Amino acid sequence: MTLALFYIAGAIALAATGIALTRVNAIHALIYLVVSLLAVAFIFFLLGAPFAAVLEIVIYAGAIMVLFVFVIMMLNLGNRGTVVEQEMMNPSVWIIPSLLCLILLIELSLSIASLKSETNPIVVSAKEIGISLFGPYVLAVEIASMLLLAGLVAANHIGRRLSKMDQEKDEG
Amino acid sequence: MNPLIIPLSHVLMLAALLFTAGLLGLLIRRNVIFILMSLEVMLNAAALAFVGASAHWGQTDGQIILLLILTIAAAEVAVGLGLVLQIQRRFKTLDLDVVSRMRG
Amino acid sequence: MTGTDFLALSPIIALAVGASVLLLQIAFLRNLKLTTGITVVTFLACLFFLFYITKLNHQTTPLLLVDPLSTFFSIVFVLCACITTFISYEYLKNRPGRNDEFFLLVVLATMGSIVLTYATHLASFILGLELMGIALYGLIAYPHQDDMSLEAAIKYLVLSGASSAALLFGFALLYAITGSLFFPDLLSGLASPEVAVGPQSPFWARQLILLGSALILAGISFKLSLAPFHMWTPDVYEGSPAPITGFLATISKGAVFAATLRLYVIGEFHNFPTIVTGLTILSIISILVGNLLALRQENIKRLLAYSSIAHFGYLLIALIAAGTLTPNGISAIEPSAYYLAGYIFTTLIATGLIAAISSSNNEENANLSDIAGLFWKNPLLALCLSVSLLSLAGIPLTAGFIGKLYIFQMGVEAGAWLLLSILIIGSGIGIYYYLRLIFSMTTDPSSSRSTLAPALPVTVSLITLTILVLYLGIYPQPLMEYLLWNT
Amino acid sequence: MELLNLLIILFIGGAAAWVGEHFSKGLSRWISLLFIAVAAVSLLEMLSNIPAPTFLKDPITKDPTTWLIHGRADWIPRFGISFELALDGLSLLLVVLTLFLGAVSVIASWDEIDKHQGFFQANIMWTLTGVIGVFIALDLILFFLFWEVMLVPMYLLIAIWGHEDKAKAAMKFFIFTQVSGLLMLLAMITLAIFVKDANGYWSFSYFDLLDNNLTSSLATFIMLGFFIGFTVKLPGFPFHTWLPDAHTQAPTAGSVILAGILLKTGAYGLIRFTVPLFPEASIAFAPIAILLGASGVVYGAILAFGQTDFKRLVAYSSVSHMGFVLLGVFAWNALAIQGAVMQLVAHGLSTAALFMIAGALQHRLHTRDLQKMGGLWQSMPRMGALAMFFIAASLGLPGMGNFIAEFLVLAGLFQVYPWLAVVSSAGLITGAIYSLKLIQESFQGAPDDTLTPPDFSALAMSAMIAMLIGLIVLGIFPQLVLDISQPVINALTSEITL
Repeated sequence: MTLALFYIAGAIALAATGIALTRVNAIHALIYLVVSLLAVAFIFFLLGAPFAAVLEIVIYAGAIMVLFVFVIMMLNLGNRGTVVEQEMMNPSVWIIPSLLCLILLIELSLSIASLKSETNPIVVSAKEIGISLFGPYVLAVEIASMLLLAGLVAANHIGRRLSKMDQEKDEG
Repeated sequence: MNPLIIPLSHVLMLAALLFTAGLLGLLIRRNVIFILMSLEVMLNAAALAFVGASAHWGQTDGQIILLLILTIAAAEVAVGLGLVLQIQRRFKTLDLDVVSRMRG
Repeated sequence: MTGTDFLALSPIIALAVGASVLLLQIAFLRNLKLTTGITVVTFLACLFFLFYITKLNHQTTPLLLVDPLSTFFSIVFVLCACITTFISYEYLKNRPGRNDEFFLLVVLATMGSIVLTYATHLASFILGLELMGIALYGLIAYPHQDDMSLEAAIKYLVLSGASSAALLFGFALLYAITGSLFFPDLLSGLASPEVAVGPQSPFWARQLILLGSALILAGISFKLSLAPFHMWTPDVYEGSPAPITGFLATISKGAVFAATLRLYVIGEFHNFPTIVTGLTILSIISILVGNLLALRQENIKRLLAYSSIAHFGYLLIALIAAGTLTPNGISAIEPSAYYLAGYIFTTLIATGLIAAISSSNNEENANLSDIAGLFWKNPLLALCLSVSLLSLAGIPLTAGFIGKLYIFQMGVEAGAWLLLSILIIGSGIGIYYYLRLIFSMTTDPSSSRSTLAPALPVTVSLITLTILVLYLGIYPQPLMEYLLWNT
Repeated sequence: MELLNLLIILFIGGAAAWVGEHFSKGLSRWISLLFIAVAAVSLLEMLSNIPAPTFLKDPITKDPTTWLIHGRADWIPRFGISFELALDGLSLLLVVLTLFLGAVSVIASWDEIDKHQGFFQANIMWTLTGVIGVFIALDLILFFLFWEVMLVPMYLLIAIWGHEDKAKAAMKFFIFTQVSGLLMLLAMITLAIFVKDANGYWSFSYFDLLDNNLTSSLATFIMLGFFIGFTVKLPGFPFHTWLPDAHTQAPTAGSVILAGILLKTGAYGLIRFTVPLFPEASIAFAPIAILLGASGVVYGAILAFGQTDFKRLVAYSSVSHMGFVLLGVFAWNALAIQGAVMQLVAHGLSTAALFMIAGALQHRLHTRDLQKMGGLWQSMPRMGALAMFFIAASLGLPGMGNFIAEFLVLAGLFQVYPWLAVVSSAGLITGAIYSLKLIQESFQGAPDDTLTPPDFSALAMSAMIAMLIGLIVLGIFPQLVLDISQPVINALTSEITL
């Protein structure tokens, strides 16, 4: 039963990702991507990692994707750029990268298939994660905070509109 | 529900498929937003592999790496989307080939 | 957390405190001079703690190992960051817009480099890498009214992000096999794949380990811009603000290499012939591609970008040779650490000078024609740049020569004749473009550009670096002993 | 370590000359001369402390205490690299030649160099420092250091003050020497590592490395590294292609230093390092080396004949003359090596003088093309007479140093390879032809009234006369030079027999 659910979720994740990355319209793509992320979150749940599943939904599907939506809305892209993107679907563009990726994929699958599949019936609870997060990984949390600070400062600076003066100089 | 009837190799296989899908998107797409999405897919695939392996070993480490990947992804996307905004303002397009002017 | 833990972490804490102070200061009072001052004090405090703990060898949680070698690297990085600050101040002071956050990002990026240097665990490795990376995206795109800097930033972000993803996926595969993210434990699983992997097909199981390592290697090669993963380097160097080009070429690459060195030695990756072959190919292609493409460049930043590709190709020779020399590859540490330190100081002179030139010309880039006549206009700076270029070319009396001596010694002891012959060919080509730069400095200037007269701190920094490069070249014994006894 | 003073004096002299430019325009030239004189005095003072009989006693090559002067200090103990300087008769001759030609080159640049005089003099002094370092360094890495470091000021001399095609010529010079130098470095390190494995400790000292028991195939490879490094600098056929360009484009002082001393470092390296370090491999290789030397002699002479550029002609004649050195070294008997050493000194003097004349002509006529010259004797009798003399010396007229040198080499070679000696003497005949062509087309012939350049100045005359006297002394009393180098050559040939 669980295995069947896993396959269904995996198929959904794959299909949604595939559709998302071949869309022309960014918003459509994002919605498929959210579906894919939800499917992955479900897989996390099946794998006995409920905390990871929740994080995946809240942060990934929630916060990060919403950030994308926000920016796409701000840009108000509409259907501009569609023509250019259509050219990207031309086989001459994707055939070589696809072949390369296919080779990588075959290598990966053949090697992964060799893994011994031991089972280990432990569900890792949020409490355990919390303990190790503030045990051996306490420094990781601290460094992550600095990383977010860097992201914040960088994004704040880059995203800022240019001051009037700069813009005038630019246009003039 | 017994969580670990799912073989590790299958989880890794799914992760590998997602990873290659993301890589393919990164290589083919020229729109910066889609490139960022492909990046997210790749990072997410790595996260899936970590969580799968973590479940296999019954450890917390893999899930903590997931947490870190989320943090990294968030920060990267924030900066990346900031760049997207500026690029759209300056170049009036999101096509990376148009943005690329330096050569040689 | 014990007292020793805090002592070991004191340099990082100093930077964190500095970053917080900067954040508060920027919020309440925008003043570039004050910001620069706080940044410099932060770096000096960090340096003080680093010098205080040079003898310390302490594992602080599984994440960070503070040992003399990494402390040495950190000292080099922080010193360079401090000099970058002086150069950046010159660069920023006449630029419009808000320039204060720049230094906050520099402090954070430096912190990333130190974390990376001390990392013994995937978590700290990837966090250090990304902390540095994200701060650098911000720094590269800092003058975001500039098209080239935006282009450079998005290229860097996409490729760096992709390489991080590849790195993580590779580690995930290794984790699936060995169940550990702690570098010293990677070893146990990797050395004998049969322990953890199922019996069905040992060949493919070994392939999986190799594939994971290859993904890690590819990710690292991107960050080190080894050919054929180098495409981004010249564009990003060219598009970045000049002081950040210096940061990218020195601290950022140096920290990634320092971390890789530790991963390679502790993880005993040299036990896999396939990986060593991969490194050999990367090294050969990097040396040839870097040197050949550098020949055509008129833009000094691009030229340095290609030259750095070649230099990291040279550095790999030490890693490749070390595996055959010692069972644990430990002999890679001394030569590559020396080479790296010399390379970092040397490159910072060149990039620092470009920054000074572009600040005085108010242009992002410096071409060969911009340094024409430097020998007669400002002999002191011309001498600094000449020393730097000669060191890059590996002429004696400079740090570059001792580095090359080390690489030769390693190569000969390991019998890597192919690599050594490529190294000689590469150096021969390299001489051509380094001499071309020196020659441009001696020609008579075609245009009457404003004379180059950087502020005192910049001049003093460049001279200090030059003295360091000469010192490392003339009296290398103390550092050699430090590296030898502490590894 | 008193030898170090020599290097320090010259190095500081260079820096002082550069700074001196800021005080007074012509000052740096005087500073250079002064510091060369000080170096010469300090060398004399060192020599005067050595008891006279030591000069006549054969030293033992492997025992540094039997050398004239020897000093050693640790430098990089990690790799057994030391700061080891030593002097024997051979080095002494070459050091004296270097100081003398150094002074000549300063005089040669007296009127020619207007631009950035101070830096020019600094580069001359630093080149001299490097060359002297090469002649006295007995630690291989230290030797390599001087070997490479002297390239940089020499490169600048050509690149900044050279003629039309200076950038390319300077680059070619540097790349040729640098790449072959790296091969040599590789050979040095390989040798040191093998000796380390045998002895158990690192050392790059000449005296330690002499006792290597390398297998023959390995020794051949290492020897080739050294051989190529030195032959490029010599330059021996077929590695000579950098030389005509570098000589032609260099300013006069640069050509004087290049031809007069820099080429000699290659010959010195062959005598000092290649053969003594790898005697067996050298025996096996000697036929090829001698063949290369003979080809150089003939080929250089033929090419020289075809030139219309004064400097280029002299440059190719250098290829021919240095071929004799290669012959002398690899014939490896006392007669031939003596000839080679003699050739170093005599060729240094005669070629330096010819380049000075070429430079003076170019400065006055703004051309080096022989076809545009002719009849210059009329307006410049002094220069003409000198040119006649030095060209005669260079073609090997009996009574002058070059004759003695080439005669000794051929006599020595005849004992080993009689037929090659015969072929090489063909070089002497072609030498006579191109030399006559040179003097005929430049100074003889119908005078051109439009050309009335001034003759040599008194200062230049004094330098020329000094070289003239030197060559005559070498020709008539060769024993003066032979006596200084004889003990060293005796020691080398008795300890190492091919």
